Order: sequence, then C-alpha cells, then structure tokens
Amino acid sequence: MEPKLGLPPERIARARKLAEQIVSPVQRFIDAHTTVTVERATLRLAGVDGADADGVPVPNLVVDQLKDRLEEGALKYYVNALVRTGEDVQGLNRRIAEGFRVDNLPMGDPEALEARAKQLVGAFAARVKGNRSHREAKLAKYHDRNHKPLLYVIVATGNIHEDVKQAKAAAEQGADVVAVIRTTAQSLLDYVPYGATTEGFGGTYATQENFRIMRAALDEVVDKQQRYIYLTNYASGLCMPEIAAMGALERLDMMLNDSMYGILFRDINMYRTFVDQKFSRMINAFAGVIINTGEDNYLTTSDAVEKAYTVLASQFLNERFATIAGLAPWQMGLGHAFEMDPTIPNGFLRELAQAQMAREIFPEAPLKYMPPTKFMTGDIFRGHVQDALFNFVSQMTGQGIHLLGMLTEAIHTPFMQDRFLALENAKYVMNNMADLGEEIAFKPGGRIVQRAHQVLEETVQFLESIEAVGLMDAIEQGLFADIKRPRDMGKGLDGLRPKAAGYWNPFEQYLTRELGL
Amino acid sequence: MEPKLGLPPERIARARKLAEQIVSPVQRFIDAHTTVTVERATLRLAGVDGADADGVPVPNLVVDQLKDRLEEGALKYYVNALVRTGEDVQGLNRRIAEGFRVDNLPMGDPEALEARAKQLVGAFAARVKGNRSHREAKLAKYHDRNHKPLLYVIVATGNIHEDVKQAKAAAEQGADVVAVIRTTAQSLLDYVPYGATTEGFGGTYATQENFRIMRAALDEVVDKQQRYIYLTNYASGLCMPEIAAMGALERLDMMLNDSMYGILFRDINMYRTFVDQKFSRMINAFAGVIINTGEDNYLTTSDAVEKAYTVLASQFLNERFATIAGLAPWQMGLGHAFEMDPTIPNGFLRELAQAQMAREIFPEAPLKYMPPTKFMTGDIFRGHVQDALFNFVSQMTGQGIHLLGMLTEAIHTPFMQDRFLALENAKYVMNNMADLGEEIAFKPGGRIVQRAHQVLEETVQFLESIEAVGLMDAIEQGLFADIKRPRDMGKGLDGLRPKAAGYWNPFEQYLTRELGL
Amino acid sequence: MTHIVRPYGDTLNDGAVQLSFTLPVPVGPRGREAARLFMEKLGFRHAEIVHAQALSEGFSFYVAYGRTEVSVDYDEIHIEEATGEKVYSMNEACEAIREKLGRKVVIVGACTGFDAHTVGIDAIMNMKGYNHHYGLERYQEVEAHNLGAQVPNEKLIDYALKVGADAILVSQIVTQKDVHVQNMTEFIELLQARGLRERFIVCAGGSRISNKLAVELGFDAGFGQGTYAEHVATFIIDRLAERQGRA
Amino acid sequence: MTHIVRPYGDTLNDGAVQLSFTLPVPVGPRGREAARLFMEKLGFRHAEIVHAQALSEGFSFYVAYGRTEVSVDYDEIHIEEATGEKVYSMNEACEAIREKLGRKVVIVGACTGFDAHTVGIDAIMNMKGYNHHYGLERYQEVEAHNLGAQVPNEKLIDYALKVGADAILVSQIVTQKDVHVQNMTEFIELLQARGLRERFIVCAGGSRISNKLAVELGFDAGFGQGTYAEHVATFIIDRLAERQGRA
Ligand code: B12
Ligand code: B12
Ligand SMILES: Cc1ncc(COP(=O)(O)O)c(C=O)c1O
Ligand SMILES: Cc1ncc(COP(=O)(O)O)c(C=O)c1O
Repeated sequence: MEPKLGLPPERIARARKLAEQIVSPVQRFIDAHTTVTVERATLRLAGVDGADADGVPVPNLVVDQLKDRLEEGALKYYVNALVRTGEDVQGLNRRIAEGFRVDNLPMGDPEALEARAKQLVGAFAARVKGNRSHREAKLAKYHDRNHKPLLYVIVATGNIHEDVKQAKAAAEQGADVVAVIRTTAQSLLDYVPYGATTEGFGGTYATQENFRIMRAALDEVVDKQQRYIYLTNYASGLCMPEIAAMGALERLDMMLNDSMYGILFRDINMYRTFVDQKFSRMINAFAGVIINTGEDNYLTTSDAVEKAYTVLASQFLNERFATIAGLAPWQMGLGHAFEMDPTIPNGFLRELAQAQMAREIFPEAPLKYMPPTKFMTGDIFRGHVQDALFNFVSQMTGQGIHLLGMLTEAIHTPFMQDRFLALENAKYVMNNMADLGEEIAFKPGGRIVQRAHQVLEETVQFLESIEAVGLMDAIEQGLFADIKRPRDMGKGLDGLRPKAAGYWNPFEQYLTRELGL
Repeated sequence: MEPKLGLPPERIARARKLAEQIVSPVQRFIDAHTTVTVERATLRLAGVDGADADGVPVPNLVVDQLKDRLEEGALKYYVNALVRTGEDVQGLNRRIAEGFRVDNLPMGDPEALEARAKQLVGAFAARVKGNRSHREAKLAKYHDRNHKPLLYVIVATGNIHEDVKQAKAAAEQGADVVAVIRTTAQSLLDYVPYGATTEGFGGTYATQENFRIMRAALDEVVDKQQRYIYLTNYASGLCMPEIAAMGALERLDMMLNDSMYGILFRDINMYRTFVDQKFSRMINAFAGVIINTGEDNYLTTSDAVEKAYTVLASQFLNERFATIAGLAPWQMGLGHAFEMDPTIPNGFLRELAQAQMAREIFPEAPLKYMPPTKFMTGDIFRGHVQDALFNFVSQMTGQGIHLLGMLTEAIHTPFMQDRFLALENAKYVMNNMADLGEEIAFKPGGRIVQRAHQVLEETVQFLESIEAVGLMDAIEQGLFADIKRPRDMGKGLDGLRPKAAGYWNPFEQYLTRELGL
Repeated sequence: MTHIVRPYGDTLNDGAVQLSFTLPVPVGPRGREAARLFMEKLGFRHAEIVHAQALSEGFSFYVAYGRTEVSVDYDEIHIEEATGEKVYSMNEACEAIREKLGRKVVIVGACTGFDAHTVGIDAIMNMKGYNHHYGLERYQEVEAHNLGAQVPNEKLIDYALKVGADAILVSQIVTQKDVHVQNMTEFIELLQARGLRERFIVCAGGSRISNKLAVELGFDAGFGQGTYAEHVATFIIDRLAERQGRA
Repeated sequence: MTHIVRPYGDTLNDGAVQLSFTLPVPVGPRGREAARLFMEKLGFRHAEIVHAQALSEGFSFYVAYGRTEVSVDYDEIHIEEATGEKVYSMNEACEAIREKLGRKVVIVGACTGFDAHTVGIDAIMNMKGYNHHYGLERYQEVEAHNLGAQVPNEKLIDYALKVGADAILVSQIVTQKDVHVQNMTEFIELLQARGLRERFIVCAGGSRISNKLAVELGFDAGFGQGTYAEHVATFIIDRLAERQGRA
C-alpha cells in the first residue's frame, strides 16, 4: 500500500526513538527479575503438567515448595529431581501431584543437570518447531484461502464443548481466527486451572486441555474448508508466560499479549507485569505466535477523539517491548479501535485517518483492528450498520486482523447467529469495496490528512512527557487512560523475585539464543 | 462539487444533441394530438370535480359525452355550459354528476367563452401560484433544516388514514419527502377515483381528497419540526396529466413523472404516453413540482452492470422531454439506482463511479437515487447493510433525492419501524461521513474513472443507434429493457385524438406562455 | 421417537430468540413494561427489552431478546414439497418427456390479476432462465408460452385451451392484504365453473407461495423462493406420466 | 377500563412482529417448517419464514415475521421506578440535603465481585459524570467514595461502615449465567448476616438491572440504562428524609 497521508518520517522516527528510551530502563529491571509464573512457565515448557487432588497444578506445587529458592530458578530443583529419581517427566509430575517434594533433595552434578535440561529443551524445541512447521505448511497449502484482513471472532459460552460447536460453525461460515474468551475471573488467578472446563462467566477458562480440544476441533475444519483457522487465547493477567507456554505447546496461533494491559486494566502490579510480559513474548516469538496488543482498551474509558494519541503511543511502546523480546514485525498485532461516538459529524473521516495512519506507521505489522463496542446499544440494527462502517474502514486501509463487531455487543456474548451475521456483514462489505483503498487519494491538507498529522504530533509530545518522568512514574501519575497505578501496589507483587546470581533457566537461555537477543 | 472523473465534455454534449434529435420528431407528433386524460386534466384545472352515484368522476362524464368532438377540446363544451347555464363550477359539476349533458347545448359566443375561460385560468393560476409561494416561503423559513440529500420514504398501507399515521411518524423521525405509493391497479385505470379511500393493495389510491388529507397532515408536522415535508405521488399511468393537475391544486411537491415508464413497464400505448407526459410535465413545471423519473425500473429486469448505459440514455431523453415541457433543471429528479448484485467484487466501486457520473453530467438536477431492491432478500440484516452502502454512495456523490432502502424490501411494504430503521441508518451514515466526498480524489485511469468513461461511451453509442431508427421504432424493437412495445398496441390507444384545427385549450395556451415554450 | 427442538443461542435448549416490534403506546417505562409483558404472554420466561425508541408521540419500537421453553417435535414435522430429492436436469427432463410421453409438453404461464412482477415467471420460462438454470423455452421437448404481466385469469384459461396446454403456471408476487389468495382462488373457481379443473396441471409460484398454500387453494403444486425451471418441469412431467400410468 | 395493545406493523392491531432465531437442525424444507411451527406455538397465527440460512451442518438460522392476537392491557400495567417524575437537579439535590437533612450525605460505591466494568459506576460517581450530567463527587453536599473495580462484597461493607456511609451503590454489568443475581444476593445476605441491612440504603445499577429485579433481590432500588447521578441522588435523599420523617 502506498502512503497517502504524507506523514513526516522524522516524527515517526522520533517517536520510535522515544519508545526505545522509555523502554530501556524498564528492560534493565526486567532482566534482573523473575516471577512465580515465569518459573511455572519454564516448568511447563519442560513438560510439567497435571494437578493434585485439590486441583492445584503441579507447576504451582513445585514453585510453592521452593519459596525463596525460586531466585535460583525452579527448573534446577525439578531437573535435579528427575536426575535423582530417574523418573521421566510424566512419572515425576504424578509423584509431585501426590505430595513428593523436590526442594529437599541433594543437588546433583551440574553437568548431569545440564545434560538432562538439554534433553528437555530439545523435546520442547522439537515440539514447538513441529507446531510451527505444521502451521506454516497448512498456511502454504491453503495460501490464498484466508481473508484479508483475517476475520476474527470470539466464542465465550463458558463451556468448552459449546465453544467447539460455535467455533466450528464460525469457521465454516468464513472466520479465519477464533478466540476463546476467558472467564471473567481468570486473569486474577495466580495459577492456570487444569483439564476441560464447562463453567465460566462471559468466557471459558484457558486450560491446556481446553486448548487441545479446541485446536483439534478447528483442525478438522481446516482441511474441510481448505483454510487455516488461527486459534487465539489470552497470555494476559497473572499467568502471562504460562499461557504462552501452553499455547506454544498446543499450537495456538495468536495470543492477546500486551506489555501494560494487566497493569492498567486488571490492577496487576507493574513490576510483575513487565517481567511476565517479556518471558511470555519470548515464548510467543519462538512459537511463531502473532501477539495482539490491547490499545483498544484505552478507548473504553477515554474518549476516542481526544485520546487517540494514547493508542498510538502505546503501539510504539508495545512495538519496542516486542522487538526486544524477539518478536518479528509480522508477529506484532498492534491494537487500535473504531470507537468514536457514532453521532459525531465526520467521525468516519477521523476513524479512516487513524486507521490509515496506523497502517503507514507500522507497515509490516498485522494490525489488530477492534470494532465499535462502547457506543453499541440495544439497537442491534444501528449496531449492525456501525459494524459495516468499521468493516469498510478496515478493508480500505488494509488492516491485518479484523475483529468482527457483533450487533449484540451491548447485550450478550455472541450467539451463533450473531457471529454469522457479523461474518456476512464483513464479507459483503469487504468484497464489494475490496480495492477502494487503491483507487482513492486524500486531499492534501484536508480533514483526513490533518487528523493523522495531529494525532502523530500529539503522540510525540505525549511520549516526550513520558520519557521525561520515566514509564513507571508515568503510570503512577495516571498518564495512561487516567488510571493511576502505584508501583508497589496491585496484584501479584508477592510473586516477584530478584534473580539470584546463580539463576539457572536453560529455556530462557535457549530462547535468547534462538531469538538472537 | 468539483468534477472528479474527467469525463470528456464533448461526449456529454454529443449525447445531449442526440437526445434532442431523438425527441424532436416525437415532439411533432405530440403537438398534433390530445388524449382523453389531457382533456380531463384540463377540465380539472378548470375546477371540474366530483363523481356520479356510480363513482364515475365528473371529468370522465364530460369527456365520455363528447366522443369525437373531443378533438376540439373538452373545455369548450364545459365552458359553454357554464356560460349557457349561468352556473358556477360547483353547480355545474353537481348537475353533470346528476346526468346533465354539455355536448348538446348550442355553442355560444367565442368571446364569452374566452372571457369565462380567462376567469377559470385566472383562478387556477392564482391557486397554484399561491401553492408555490406557500412552499417557497416555508422552504425559505426552514431553509437549512432539510437533509442533503433529501430523505425520501414511502407509505403504502392502502388506507389513507393509516398512511397519515405512518407519514407523520416518518416526518417526525427525519424524513424530508413522503411518497404515497399507489395501489397496484391504479395505473391502468382510465379515470381517477374520487374521495378518501381505505382499500388498496400495495399502495393507496391517488385521489384528490387523499392528496388533501395527506397534505394537511404533513403541514402540521412542517411547523412542529420546522422542516418542510415534500409530498409526492405518481403522475404516471393512464391519467398522468390529471394527477399532475390534482397535485398542482393540492400542493404536492414532487411527482413520479417519466416520459416512457408507462410504455415499457405498464404496457401503455406509446402515442398515448408521449402526449400525456407532455401535458402533465407542463403542469408540473408551472406548479414548481420536482419530477422523479423512473430509470431505476430498467434495472429491475436488466442487469445493472451490463445495462448501466440504458439508465444514462434514458436520463438524457427524460431531460430533453422535460426541457421542452418547460421544466427547469432543478425540477428534474432524474432517476438512477444502486442495483448491482451485492456479491460482485468491487461492485461498490462501480456504483460509486456511476453515481458520481450522473452527478457530474447533470450538475443542476436533484438526482433521484434509488436503493437496492432486486437483490434484497429475507435476510433483513444483510439488507440493512446493503442500504448502508447505498446511503454511503449517495452522500459521497452528492445526490439530491435519496429514496430510503428498507431492510424488509423483499418482504412487505414498510412497517412503521422499518421506515424508522431506514432513516436512522441514513442519518447515521450520512452524518458520520458527511464530507468524505470533498476529501477524496479518484486515481486517474483507475477502476472508478474507467467505469464512468465506459458507461458514458456506451450511452453515446446506444443513443446513436436509437437516433438511427427513431425512438418509436427503437421501442418497438425492444432496445429499452428488452421490452418490445408495438406502436399500435398497448393500453389507452383508444383515448388518443388528433387535435382538430379549432382545438381550444386556454390552459394549455396559458401554460405555454407562462413557461415560455 | 420424539426429537424436541428449541431455539439455540449459545447453549443447547436455551430457547433464545430475538424480536422486534412496535407498540401503539408512547415510549417510557410503561411502554417498556408493556413490551416485556407482551413477551411473557408469548411464552418467553426470560424477556429482556434491550432497546426502546420513540417512533412518534403514540408509537414506540422495541428490540427484545427472550428465552422460551416452547419447542417443536422435529420428528413429527411433515413436509410436502412439490418435488422430492430427485429433480431432472434440462436434458434429463427432455429425455423423460420423450420416453414417458412421446410428445411435446405445452406449458402456458403468466403473472395474473394486477400483478406485474414478471421477473419470477420469466426466470422459470424465458430462454435465459435464472442463476445459470435455463428456462422452459430452452427445453427442446417443451412448448412454452409466457403471457407476461397482468393477465386476467379468464384470458389465461382461454389461451391455455387454444394452444392445448398440458399445464398452466400462475405467478403471484404481491401478497398484501392476501390479494394473491383472492386471485388464486378465483382462478381455481373459474376452472371449476368451466369444468376444466382436471383438464390442466396447474401450478402457482412466487416468493411468498408455498406448496402447502397452493395445494390448499386447489392447485396441484406451489413453488417458492429458489425455484428453477427444473423443479417445475420435474413436477409436470411426473404428474403427466402418472396420469398416463407411466410414472 | 381496559386498553388492549398489540404490536403494530402498518395497521392497528395487526400484531406484526419480527423474529430471528437459530434451530439446532439442518437447513432445508423441514427446518423451515419446524421454524414455522415454532412460531405457531408461540401464538402467531400468520407466520412467515422469510429467510433460512445454514449456520453449520446441524444449525440453521431463520428470519421470520408473524402476526399475533396476543395482547396486553395497557391500563393494567404497573410499573415502579426508583424515582418518579420529579428528579432533583444537582443544585436542587444539594439544597434538599441542606434543608431536609442538614448534613452531608455519605455514599460508597463499587463494581463488585469479579466485575471490572467501572464505566457505569464512574458515570454516576466521578466528578466528570456522563452525558453532561455531573457525578456525585461534584455534589457539594455529598461525600462520595468510589472503590472501583472487582471489589468483594465483604470489603465494600467494611468500607461503608468505616466511613459511616448512608448509602451503598453496587454496580453489576456482567450478567452471563445470572452471575449478577448470585453476586447481588450474596451482598444482601452478608448485610443481613451482619445485622446491617437497615443500616444502609442500598442501590444496585447496571445496563441489565431494573428496579424490579433489584427490589426482588432485597435492594432498596435498582437503576438501569440512562441513569444519571441525579436519579440516584433523588432516591437517596428522599429515602433518607423519609426515614427521618422529613419527606
Ligand atoms: C422488481 C420489483 C418490481 C418491478 C417489477 C418488474 C418486473 N417486470 O417484474 C416494478 C418496479 C415494476 C415493481 C412494481 C411494484 N411492486 Co415490486 N418489487 C420488485 C422486487 C424489488 C423484486 C422482485 C423480483 O424481481 N424478484 C426476483 C425474482 C426472480 O424472484 P421471485 O419473483 O420470487 O421469483 C422466483 C420464485 O418466487 C419463483 N416463482 C415466481 N413466480 C413463479 C411462478 C411459477 C409458476 C413458479 C413455478 C415459480 C415462480 O421462481 C422465481 C425464481 O426462483 C420486490 C422486492 C424483492 N426484493 O423481492 C418488490 C415487491 C415484490 N414489489 C412490491 C410492490 C408492493 C410493488 C408495487 C405494488 C408498488 C406500487 N404500489 O407501485 C408495484 C406494482 C406492480 C404490479 N402491478 O404488480 C412488494 C410486494 C409486497 C407484498 N408482499 O405484497 C415488494 C415485496 C417490495 C416491497 N417490500 O414493497 N416491483
Ligand atoms: C467497556 C467494556 C469493557 C471494558 C471495561 C472497562 C471499564 N473500566 O469499565 C473492558 C475491556 C475491560 C471489558 C472487559 C470485559 N467485558 Co465488557 N464491555 C464493555 C462495553 C463495551 C461497554 C460497557 C460500558 O462502559 N458502557 C457504558 C456505561 C456508561 O453504561 P453502563 O455500564 O450500563 O452504566 C450506566 C447504567 O447501567 C447505570 N449504572 C451502571 N452501574 C450502576 C450502578 C449504580 C449504583 C447506579 C445507580 C447506576 C449504574 O448508569 C450508567 C450511566 O447511565 C460493553 C458492551 C456495551 N456496549 O454495553 C461490554 C460488556 C458489558 N462486556 C462483557 C464481557 C463479557 C466482558 C468480559 C467478561 C470479557 C472477557 N471474558 O474478557 C471482560 C471482563 C471484565 C470483567 N472482569 O468484568 C459483556 C457482558 C455480557 C453479559 N451480559 O454478561 C458485554 C455486554 C459485551 C458483550 N456483548 O459480550 N469490557
Ligand atoms: C491485551 C488484552 N489482554 C487480555 C484481555 C482480556 O481480559 P482478561 O484479563 O479479563 O482476560 C484483553 C481484553 O480485551 C486484552 O486486550
Ligand atoms: C416513473 C414511475 N411511475 C410510476 C411508478 C409506479 O408504478 P404504478 O404505475 O404501478 O403506479 C413507478 C414505480 O417505481 C415509476 O418509477
């Protein structure tokens, strides 16, 4: 797509540079710390799985045993136990679930540990690379069968088996991406539930078994429809890296995975989130997963016209955090949204300007474009038209990942028919005006061009003010979304640990190496 | 609106010239003829009204009495009767309804007739000019309160009293124009029914009393809403000029009034229609009525992509027929439509091209743009989105009169809620992208520009082929809408009369003079 | 066996239904409650008015979602379409005519009464057909006469007699105030009055016509949305063959 | 007096209603007939399935229009909103507090349970308010404490006691599987168990909350879509004044 807005490259470069300067001190903090969920994720990558009779997951059992010794890396104790007991991973998991302790075995020969770890890393790498090549092969085989942008729907019945019906129907109707929304409460749990689940509110628990069930169901449709179906979940909340780990193992293709969402919107402690997001993103990077960031959330509390620059600023920060976690531009589903009050005269022009702006500033990123939600009402007919204009802008500006707006957004999580109507709407609009973007130029200095310039300029200024105080202070002061989050408050702070000198994490090492960090 | 398509002015001029050449011989035919309904219309302009006990309207009673003497002009006999009996118009009408004959009275002094006729013409002119100034005053008073384009809805319950409720509700919801659709059978009646009516199928009878009732109802809303509401009906079918006459008297503001619709779509004899349309248009011209032509109808039987040129060709012909009937460009609501198959890739681009083309070729005409109908289905949700794209194109290309698409088009004549949803759709879309047209340029040589050039070129060629054979032969050969209409067939031929040497029609004379023809 | 079926939103048997309707009452809490009560009376146990909107002083519009326990027994559903699973292609139809009847089949069709919606009957009869399905005029073994729009019933019957038609096709699109029912009934009564009902196979069609309705009104069959010439040809051929005892 | 009210399409009492729903059956004539029968069972005498669409192998979607004789008696409709016609403006509210109560009113609010949808409670409580209606924080005679998202019921009650609240506001937006009903019930039970039910005026709010539901669950009032701070203030002030015998 050729640029249409004449945005000044030096201001874009300036914003990128500011993002780098803002992120860099945070990165130093991250490198020096680990968390309970980073450790549990590492264990999961090694194959630790299962739960005890009370439903406490084995990774949690291990980490809970270790307390302060976590600073050395939980894997050390687990691998030591493997070596000591001679058990295989399954066997040891079973024993831990039954009460076996790994924290009080004499520590074995470092070389033996290294060797055993190498096997585990090897098994992990093979599995995840296998997943990647499976995905790549299917994408190559059915290469031009996906829509452009990818049509993305959610399922959220609370019951994985109902979700499967809904997801398969959506895939047959043309969806390219299916996201299983998580239950309302999950992001605040400091563990990942185990097994298939049938009870959730406004969403379905993210569990490894649920991932597996949905993946298998969608794979059936893939070959029938000759179209790869991307499966998505949420590497977000208190267990970001663990969910990323499960997704890598079960071949999820996309993950909601923002560097600051948990802090701002779930009141999770900022240190904790910064550390967690890094490791989760490394896993996603290696697994070839496309992340989705959550900039759209700013606009659910702030005004979309006034605060458009917060979205762009956050995209720059997310881009920077993603880059240093090893994600390639094609994996960066940076978020933005069509969230202006529909009664604004010429609101469409501003939405168009901003969508085009995002496209031009992040030309390689598969931008994740979110539909109207805040101004959707019980008037499903008007809502369907709001969604149509959103579909229009998305196609016209060449977005990458298109979340389908539902006419019932203000009422309930989508019914099967709602999803169908959303797909029908998008397919009709996008096909009917497919190449309009190519055919049209914007008037120089006109409303559209001006709007984009203005938002970019406001963004640079905003990033400058953040750079001046530092990111953590900026968040404390409520510069993002008017939400103030003190650095020593928020959930999950007690799960943060400084890395000890002898911190050992061969998975992290492997990923660092593989990702060239 | 500045031109965007770079259409060659010489080809546009060529098409206009061809239209002139095509219409000219037809015009000669028209000038030499009258019809039963032209005569009845003349009587109506003079104040002839009422019906006998069997419901036969007084104008028909007069014309039926005259048989061949009609060639001299019916008014002569009626005015003569006025003079002879000394009755006033009401009194004479009543007597005729009771059986009084005007055909066998001795013919009086021509000067006395002229004098009496002059009074009648004067009364007519005063009333219609009064209507015009009333309309103009309201339009001036509430000048920027109408939408641009005018939002046009139909009511069609069959019962004038239900129609009133629906029309008032629509006007309160924002409609600018209300058209009362006629019952299915009326266009083939060779008389206009009398009085208020409550039984129609797919529409409500056009009667003078119904016009009056609806006008009064809408006038109430005009002042409440501070917005002039245009009332519309159909000067079409076997009684074109009579309905125009009634509309002029009752202050209708728009009239469906096409030069060929009746021939092609109602199998009305072509001679009859050509003569009728002329007189009806003179009346509309004088009354300040905006006509709506019916080019959209071509696309209900022909393919909208292939036969786009028939629409443009017909617009040129309608323009020409209108011009020589005294209509000013601002009165020419030339028709076109958004009727392509919604599954066509880039269909929207072609619709956009064509709407823009019509706008540029007829820059002063308040183009009447028709919504999708043929490809509307029982899927009201998709239909609502089709209507949204139509609304979009209309606003973007600055159409004049915008017929609202109904989500229930494929199901029933509009319910009250359907009309509301249509208005809501249009108001939202048109406000939200109000000035997009100004902000955008089309790629030179691109799909949009090419499409417009192609349709114009095909139109010129088509007009050339019509010019070669003559309009009447062209219709006989089925060049329009694949419909063949032999010149000596079709309804209403028996109502055609050559004008006698002494043909007397002071109303026609007055109009000719006033309109500067 | 019974197979109970209820509407489905996102959980089996949740009975979820979307509704919209207008009430002749002003908008406001009382109108909203009236709308909710109306839903309850329709048998929705869980009724939510999700949108209320004034249409004018005395009318208001509601969008609603409800859940109901009302159900149907899918196993007891009895449908009777004019044609079964097997529909002849154009070539198969001509083949069948040659084989079973050994002569051309004459079919006359029209849009009757005041109805001028010819697109539907044209789709069935004209050469060109519809959606890549040729019309009856293209069938070598069919002699098709399409009389077009607004044909009076009487005239259609006269014409059918004149050309010795096997079958008459009636198209009715306008259905407001049940004008199609009146018109179709008149057609059958005319045939009966003239003792011709058994003389022809008579079929009706249109977007709001079902086989059920047409049969109730005395036609041999009715055809709705999505009909192609093949369907009508299949029905006519099989019925003619049946009459000749050669089904 | 009775005032019978039925849905209106284009003629009084035509009973016209639009529906859409999904059935767990394949698309086809049988599905269509099942949909029609379902409509009949809901009490539609005239039921038309105007659109049928496959959603997947075993599910199909229907758009339908029906006409019903089911009606409600508008005169018997009993509504009870938390506030009547008269709602205090911000200034009137402060005036009323000064006059009738002579002290500041303390109000505590939160989005309870796992619900994190704070926009609604913020609209009522925050300075800025909503749609050009200021929130309670701006009321000079109100001391407002907004605890934000995901506040456990227990914690909310403790806090209300601590600051000596007159009223507690509970916001509940997520309603899937009736989680709001569970949560609101738990809140009331907790108050009762601690003998505090009469200590506070308790109001609930949210887009799917009605006064009726809230009162049924033991709250003093409930507020839905379109609520502004004025409504809540009016209710609380009047109720407090009533308790003090100064209404
Ligand atoms: C095109 C059209 C017109 C054109 C018709 C041109 C023509 N030569 O046919 C024009 C502009 C003239 C027109 C006029 C009117 N129309 Co009209 N029109 C339509 C429209 C947009 C499309 C119909 C169509 O062509 N469908 C495509 C064909 C292929 O589908 P079909 O007819 O259903 O046919 C298929 C099947 O039903 C079946 N079939 C049909 N007939 C037969 C017969 C047999 C024997 C068989 C076997 C099968 C069969 O096979 C076909 C192929 O599958 C519809 C709305 C819509 N989207 O449906 C309104 C619609 C049908 N019209 C309507 C009305 C009210 C009118 C008018 C009365 C309005 C007025 N007062 O002026 C006039 C009156 C015309 C008259 N005297 O009948 C209403 C009818 C409402 C109702 N339910 O009663 C509709 C639904 C629009 C609306 N919502 O108001 N119309
Ligand atoms: C914004 C939003 C979010 C934001 C919330 C940000 C925030 N800080 O509030 C974010 C992105 C975080 C979010 C997340 C989720 N959301 Co949400 N969200 C919405 C959305 C788009 C708008 C809600 C809103 O802000 N409305 C505007 C306010 C002003 O209206 P209101 O809340 O109704 O408040 C008014 C009145 O109700 C009343 N009121 C409200 N509370 C109170 C209290 C009192 C005491 C009083 C007097 C009055 C009152 O006054 C207000 C002003 O008039 C709605 C869809 C929609 N368009 O409604 C979905 C919606 C509410 N969310 C939904 C869901 C399912 C979720 C998630 C569970 C999804 C998931 N699994 O991740 C999460 C979980 C969050 C959680 N833990 O609760 C569903 C709920 C479905 C249901 N009926 O159960 C909805 C309907 C979307 C959908 N169709 O799926 N969401
Ligand atoms: C980046 C991101 N993560 C997570 C979520 C989901 O929220 P929860 O934390 O409730 O799972 C969202 C919601 O939109 C999001 O944007
Ligand atoms: C120019 C014109 N006249 C009349 C009509 C109405 O048709 P009828 O002749 O049935 O009144 C139309 C219909 O769209 C039309 O376009």
